[in-house]
Amino acid sequence: MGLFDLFSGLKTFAHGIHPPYHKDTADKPIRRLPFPAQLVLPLDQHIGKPAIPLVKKGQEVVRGEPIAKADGAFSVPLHAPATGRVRGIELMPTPKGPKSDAIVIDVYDGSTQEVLWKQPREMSELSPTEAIQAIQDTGMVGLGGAAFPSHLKLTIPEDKTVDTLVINGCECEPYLTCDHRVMLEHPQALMRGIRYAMRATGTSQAIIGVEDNKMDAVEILRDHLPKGGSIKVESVETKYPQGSEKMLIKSVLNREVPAGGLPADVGVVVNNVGTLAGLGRLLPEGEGLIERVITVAGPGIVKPGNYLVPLGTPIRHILEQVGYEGSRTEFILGGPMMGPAVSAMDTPITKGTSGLLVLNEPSIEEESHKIWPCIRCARCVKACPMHLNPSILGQMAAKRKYEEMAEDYHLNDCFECGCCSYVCPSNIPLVQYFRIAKAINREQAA
Amino acid sequence: MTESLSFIFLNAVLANNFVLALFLGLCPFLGVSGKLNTALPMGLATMFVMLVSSVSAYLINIVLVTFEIEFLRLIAYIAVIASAVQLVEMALKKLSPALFRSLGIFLPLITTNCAILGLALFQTFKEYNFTQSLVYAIGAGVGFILAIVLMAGLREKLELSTMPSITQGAAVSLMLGGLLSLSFMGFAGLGG
Amino acid sequence: MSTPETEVMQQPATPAGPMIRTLMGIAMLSGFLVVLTYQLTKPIIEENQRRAIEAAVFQVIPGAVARKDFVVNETGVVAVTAENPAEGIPIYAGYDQAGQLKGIAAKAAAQGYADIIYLLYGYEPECQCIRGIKVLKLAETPGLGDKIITDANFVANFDALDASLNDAGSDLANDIVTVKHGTKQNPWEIDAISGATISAKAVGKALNLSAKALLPKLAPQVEKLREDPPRQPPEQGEEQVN
Amino acid sequence: MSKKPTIELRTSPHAHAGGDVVRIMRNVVYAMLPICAFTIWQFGLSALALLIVVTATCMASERLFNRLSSQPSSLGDWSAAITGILLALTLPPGFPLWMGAVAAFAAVALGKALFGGLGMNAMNPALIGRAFVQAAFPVAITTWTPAFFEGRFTSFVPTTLTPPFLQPPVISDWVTSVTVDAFSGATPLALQKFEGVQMDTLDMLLGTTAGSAGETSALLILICGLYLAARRMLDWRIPVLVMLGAAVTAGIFFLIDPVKYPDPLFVLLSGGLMLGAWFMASDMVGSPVTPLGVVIYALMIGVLTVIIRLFGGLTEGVMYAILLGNAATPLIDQLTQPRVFGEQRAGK
Amino acid sequence: MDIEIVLNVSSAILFMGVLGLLLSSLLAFANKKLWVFEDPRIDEVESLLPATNCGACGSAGCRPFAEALIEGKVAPALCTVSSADNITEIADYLGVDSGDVVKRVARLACAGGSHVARMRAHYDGLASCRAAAVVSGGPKGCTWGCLGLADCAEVCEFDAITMDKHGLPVVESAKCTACEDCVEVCPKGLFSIQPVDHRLWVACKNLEHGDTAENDCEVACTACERCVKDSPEGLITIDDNLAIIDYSKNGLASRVATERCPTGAIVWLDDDRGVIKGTQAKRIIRKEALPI
Amino acid sequence: MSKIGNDNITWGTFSEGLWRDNPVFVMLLGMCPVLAVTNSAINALAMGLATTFVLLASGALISLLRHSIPKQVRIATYIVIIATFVTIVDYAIQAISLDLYNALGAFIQLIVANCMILGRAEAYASRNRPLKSFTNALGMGAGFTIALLCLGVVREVLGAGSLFGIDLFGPRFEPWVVMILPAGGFIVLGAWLLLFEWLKQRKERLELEAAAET
Ligand SMILES: Cc1cc2nc3c(=O)[nH]c(=O)nc-3n(C[C@H](O)[C@H](O)[C@H](O)COP(=O)(O)O)c2cc1C
Ligand SMILES: Cc1cc2nc3c(=O)[nH]c(=O)nc-3n(C[C@H](O)[C@H](O)[C@H](O)COP(=O)(O)O)c2cc1C
Ligand SMILES: Cc1cc2nc3c(=O)[nH]c(=O)nc-3n(C[C@H](O)[C@H](O)[C@H](O)COP(=O)(O)O)c2cc1C
Ligand SMILES: Cc1cc2nc3c(=O)[nH]c(=O)nc-3n(C[C@H](O)[C@H](O)[C@H](O)CO)c2cc1C
Ligand code: SF4
Ligand code: SF4
Ligand code: SF4
Ligand code: SF4
Ligand code: FES
Repeated sequence: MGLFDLFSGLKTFAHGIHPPYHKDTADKPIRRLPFPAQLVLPLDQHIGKPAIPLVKKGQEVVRGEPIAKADGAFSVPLHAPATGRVRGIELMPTPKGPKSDAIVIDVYDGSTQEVLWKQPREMSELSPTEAIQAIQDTGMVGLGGAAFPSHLKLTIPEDKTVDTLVINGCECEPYLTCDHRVMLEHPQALMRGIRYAMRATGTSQAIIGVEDNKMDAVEILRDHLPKGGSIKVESVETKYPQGSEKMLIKSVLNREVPAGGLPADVGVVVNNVGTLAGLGRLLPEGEGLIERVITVAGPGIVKPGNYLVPLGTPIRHILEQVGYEGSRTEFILGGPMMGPAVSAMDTPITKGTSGLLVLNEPSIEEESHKIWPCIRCARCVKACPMHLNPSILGQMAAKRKYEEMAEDYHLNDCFECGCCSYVCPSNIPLVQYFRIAKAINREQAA
Repeated sequence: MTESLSFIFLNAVLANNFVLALFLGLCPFLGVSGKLNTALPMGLATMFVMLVSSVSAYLINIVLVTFEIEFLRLIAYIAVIASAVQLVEMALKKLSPALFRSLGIFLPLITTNCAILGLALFQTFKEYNFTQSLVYAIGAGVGFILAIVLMAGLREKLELSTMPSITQGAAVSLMLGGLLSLSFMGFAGLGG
Repeated sequence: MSTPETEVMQQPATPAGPMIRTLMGIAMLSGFLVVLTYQLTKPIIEENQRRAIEAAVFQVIPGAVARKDFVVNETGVVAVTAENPAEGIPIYAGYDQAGQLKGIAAKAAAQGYADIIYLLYGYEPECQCIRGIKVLKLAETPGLGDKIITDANFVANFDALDASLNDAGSDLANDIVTVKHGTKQNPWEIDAISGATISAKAVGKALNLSAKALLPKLAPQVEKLREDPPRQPPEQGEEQVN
Repeated sequence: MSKKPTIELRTSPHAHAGGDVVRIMRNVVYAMLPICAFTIWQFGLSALALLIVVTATCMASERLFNRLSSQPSSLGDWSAAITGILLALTLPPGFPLWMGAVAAFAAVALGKALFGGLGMNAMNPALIGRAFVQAAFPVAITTWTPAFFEGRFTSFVPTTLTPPFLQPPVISDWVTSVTVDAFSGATPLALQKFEGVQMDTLDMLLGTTAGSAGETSALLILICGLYLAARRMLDWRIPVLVMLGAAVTAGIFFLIDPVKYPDPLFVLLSGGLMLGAWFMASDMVGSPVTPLGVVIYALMIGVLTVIIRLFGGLTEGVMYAILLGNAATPLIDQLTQPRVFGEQRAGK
Repeated sequence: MDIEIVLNVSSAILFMGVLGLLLSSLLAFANKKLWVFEDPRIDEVESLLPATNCGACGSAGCRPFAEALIEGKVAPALCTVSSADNITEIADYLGVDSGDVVKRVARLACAGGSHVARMRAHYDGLASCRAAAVVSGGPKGCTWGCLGLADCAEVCEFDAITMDKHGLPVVESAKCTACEDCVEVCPKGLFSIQPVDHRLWVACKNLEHGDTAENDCEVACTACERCVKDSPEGLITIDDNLAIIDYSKNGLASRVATERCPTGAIVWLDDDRGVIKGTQAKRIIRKEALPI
Repeated sequence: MSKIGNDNITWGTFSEGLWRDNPVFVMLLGMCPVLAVTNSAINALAMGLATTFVLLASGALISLLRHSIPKQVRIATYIVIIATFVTIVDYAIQAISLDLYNALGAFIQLIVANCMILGRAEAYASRNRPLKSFTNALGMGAGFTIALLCLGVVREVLGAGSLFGIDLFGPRFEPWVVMILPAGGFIVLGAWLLLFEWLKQRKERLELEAAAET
């Protein structure tokens, strides 16, 4: 237990930052938006191998029907989020940048858009392997942002033993409230999902970590806890990046995931509340993941809120529905700390998208963009939750000393949380430097 | 004047630092201070050679004085020191080729480094006895290491800075040497 | 463009014989050259050194034109000659044209600002005072510490710096001390140089140490110095003053 | 939607803590203004002129070097102004203006421009400037004037207006003529070191002693420094640990021989220790970034200061101690890399 | 002669003799015991190499390359940085064949300068292609195209790359040493190292076709297949909406293939006349950048 | 390679050391005496001449003996030869003027250890005919002396207000003591190098511009 815990009494980790949270949409219940005319479904919405299309141009699909199958174990299938006709498989913009192959569906205007394709089953009868297969069939990936296939995460490698399931309800990114709403509105689904996951991983205890700015969610979850105490709810300090799995494990279990290691190395599996709530709902129904809750917020949004949208909805459609303003705008998929900006309004919402943030002129102008030299103020050093030295890393990156960065200064332990850039008074784009450095190192190694 | 051992040591390390106050051993100081991981071995090697030369000089001086041929001192010193160092060099090449490689051409430089000969001559001028000479050599060595390591640290830092094109290279090393020397002036008179 | 002599390089080819022969030969040649130079320059250098010492001695003992070397030790004052080197504190006695003892010069040293300052000072038995100093070696800051040589006010301290013995003759009556510039009140005080107090203090300390060690022993023996003035005062004229 | 907006592309994070280099630097300047005002009140016109000339020369040199390296002007970041003001504050109030200009030029040229400007320098520019003139003009820089002398608002100290390249006049007579009580022309430190006289603590707190322009009132410096620390413009650990290092070292010697060595409080309040600790050692550019490194660096400065003061040839050691600390910073940084999260602890 | 001098002289010579004897025997002994063989030619060859340690030769640096040369493992011409004269000199010194000295240079597969290629967003950040590329692929409409932020020009140690007024890198063939640094740094993978005699060149990487491609960039390859039809069988194929040249059939290449290209995406590189577009290529007279 | 095998003595053989390969400004060799004894112009000159003498004499001798010195003892041999000539200079200076001797301190003896001399012996004298290496040594010596003078003059003028001991500015001049101190030595040499680099870059820029115009 760190010294810090003794003082605050709250569970937390060392370093990190306290950005303004702007969680204004926390009291906005989840709403549906009208369906768009067209859905764009990139085949690589998840980490791993892209899915293989099962549909042809012109083919009709119904809501919920699988339209692409998993390419082996390291992949997940894709389901049609709406009833309509396949327009084709085309190159479309994605949040990642380069255009890539996507199934484009023209949505039928008149359809009721009911889920017409499902294979309900009794979960308690499934063997663990069957359960894992069932999870893969849902197409579920981590909804916390990484979009890592859930069935893989819940498959524990043979050489590891896992004793605890940690459920990540921190939602430490400013603005975002979708996880918060899911905890408030679907506690039963969540509990169900947790039980499935515990069964799949063979763990005996589960801890839901929730930041202490969401005490209402903590209350509700406590009310729904099953008897026996196998599942616990822990409130942790509101601090960015509390939601990062390494930090959360440190906070609730005081275990440190080794550098370069996985949570499983310390006997833990971490899942996002949205992911498990989704599994809790989808698995017994035998449905696929076709929609998700996103927070639409930011100073440029007229009607901010939490919306349930079909996957593949272009952000243009959402923005037209909720209204946005500004002549120079920044569109961010996810939270302001880690979310990527998008360069085209045709970019679709994918499985990993947890929010759509719109910043317009005033919030853009607030920042001064001039990049000064590093004045070695050490603020970044004091902010980095991984205890790296972003100051020297940044200076080395500017000189393209990428290999030395990795060898001597643990570049690869940086998980790009952005704390360093956030605090840097010199406005040095540290995270961006580190991304480049890592990318180049990866290429060199390949 | 008999000087206490601690005075001899501190004086050689700080106040009369061989590099920064006496201007001895500048070539390796400027040449091998670019990287910490070569500067430190270089410093250690120099200190070692200083010890070797201090002992050899002390012994050979006894011979010179006995035969009253002090006028041969310079030749005798340098020849003995050079041979001793060459021996060390050969041994190093044999025993640790890696270390030998990293010091590259600078090993021969140590042989004929002014600091080494200067040490031998100064200890004779100051009429140090054997222990005093040894302490003096260690002090001079430590002072050299201190200077070269500080310099290397600074130069590594500068490597990350955006210097104007004309100051890149030797000029900035010299200026840094000057600034270090300015800083070491604070030690002047230490112990006096 | 030479073709590489690969075969030659494969082995440490040089046998020990030529190595030893060359190095020995060169070493002997060097020895010869050096000894030759040494012998050639020796008289000149010695003459230079004698002049330098003499110049210094005559400078600190006003009026002296001849000198004689002594040492002070347990047995008293002993004259030194080439044939008779004696151990002890070396002093130089200075005599005027008439062979009258004008004073005694002795060495003193103390740690200054940068390094040890070496001095020669002239003591005059008549007034029991120091009549002049000459810095033999210093490493003080040029322009600052070397004011102990150049500063006229400071040099004036040694026109007649009191160094009288106490009644018992066992010690100085008053320690020679350096005082802050502008506060000299007693004849045994040295007025420091502002900005170079440390160097100035070193001079005071050196004089005090040396005088304390030397004068009590020397005083009873002064007569002995007068006994045998040097026969022919050397020719005068080309004194070198720094 | 009427008009398609221009999409801005920016990298994450899209939020920023706010506050930038300029704001930090500007606040440092604000924090020094009371000290400047006090020194002007204490020493009058000469101090004012010195502040203006030194600061102006610093800024002019900065601009000149910008030009030479065809960079945009960097005056806007205020760091040249800080260098200038701090440098002026470390000089004796009657320091000849031309020498002040030399110091300022040396500070910017040798201390900063050479290495590429803001943030790139290895050692504290203001102190480089001072160390340069300390070595170049050792007499002038140890010529002190009394505080609150008569007529300070109407006339200059005679040395102030020395024409360029000439020696300043000797002012001991002038000093006696303007002071009522016998001013010895010595700083508290010099008095202690050379005469064994210890100055009254209150005088040193309030600044009624001789000394460099900005170092005389320990109390005021403390307050201004605390302001910056409270606004997180400087790392409070550095000044506190510098003072701790100095006090402990001084305390040890004081316990060994209270007659020969000054007491720790005196050591803390005299000379430039306060100014150095709060405004110069704390310059982040020259100090380590690692948490442990900061501790080592600050303690080292404190200890070295006292060692140089007690045993060196000079009366004051803060400047050299800080410069040495700066010089050691890259090494300290390398040796004290923090344990990265998840890295195995030794022995575990 | 003075006896003292004789004594002095003889003792000096004797002493030096003894000293010389002692030292040289010591060294001779050490020489036997401690000698390590190192081929002196390594130094000589290394001194003939350019000491840029660029690694273009495939060795870790100039010295390892020199060692490999001595061992005969590699041909001198692999050092692409050395001038032809230098290489011949090394080859002569080692008495080997210098190897194949075909000049190779870096070529850029994009012609979308700011006057012809559209930006879809305004990028505000670190002025580096790598940096822009990680932000949603960069601001350029064509996500395959050159971002124009000059990473390649910056990494080229030989100053072979300059940026033209439309923000496109231009390689000065004479200076290019084929070190591949630009190839590695470009986030869009637009550079490749090509022998200079590969004159038929597709200056585009856009995988869209037809209007979609042309919308983003006026000089994009629209996959219209005219070049394929106009050239000998198999020299040019269309793959993924892009013309691909099979350089194993380079001998068949001629300017004809470029003649009817409507956008001018396929070009002929001439030593004297530079880049030659086909006669039917769209004329580009705009100088200023396209609006976002 | 090519310059080693070649036996012709050209202007370049001599001038190399003056400028292109100036031992001080370009090769940064023999730094210790360069910085240590250049606090006055006269010291700089004396040191320069002394070094030149040693360079010439040892260069010539080594070049003469170059074929008969086995590789393994060459360093030892060179050093002994160099030390011999240094001792000779040492005594000569003592005989000429004790004051000068004192001013130069131990640095006359330290010429032995001047890296430049051994470096030249290794790199040039041992591979070239006596006359050629003599010519080259003359150039090197001249280059060295000039460099020393460059420093000595600046340092003496600023640091003492005099040149070759002649007072330049009158008694009211305030000397810049730092120039005579070690720090000043570093800084002045650094400044010279900066100046040369600036000139070089300016020349290159002008050439580039000229080339661009044509
Ligand atoms: C800096 C950072 C912040 C994160 N914040 C959150 C968060 O607030 N909520 C969350 O669920 N996951 C967050 N994550 C992702 C978690 O580390 C982890 O991947 C996720 O909780 C795993 O659950 P999932 O696979 O169900 O998405 C964050 C990751 C990083 C690197
Ligand atoms: C993560 C997640 C969990 C959900 N859990 C439930 C659930 O437990 N019960 C339920 O009726 N709907 C659940 N839903 C589906 C939507 O909440 C449901 O479609 C929504 O309440 C529609 O409102 P309506 O029934 O008024 O149209 C879930 C959706 C998501 C994304
Ligand atoms: C570069 C430099 C050189 C100095 N050289 C000397 C010196 O040679 N002799 C000396 O006594 N003090 C020297 N000092 C020390 C100061 O001048 C010291 O403050 C002064 O001696 C104290 O005396 P004061 O009280 O008369 O000013 C030097 C100081 C510096 C910075
Ligand atoms: C707390 C603080 C202290 C500073 N102290 C100094 C100082 O002592 N000397 C100086 O030249 N600049 C100082 N600066 C300004 C700035 O950091 C300095 O000009 C840089 O060293 C130039 O690169 C300070 C700035 C801050 C924020
Ligand atoms: S982005 Fe990387 S370096 Fe920066 S604070 Fe986060 S983990 Fe540390
Ligand atoms: S926060 Fe920015 S300015 Fe401060 S040390 Fe880190 S990189 Fe440098
Ligand atoms: S070719 Fe690549 S690296 Fe060069 S400017 Fe274009 S995108 Fe950047
Ligand atoms: S970086 Fe590219 S253009 Fe420059 S030399 Fe290397 S291959 Fe040629
Ligand atoms: S001259 Fe090279 S080390 Fe001294």
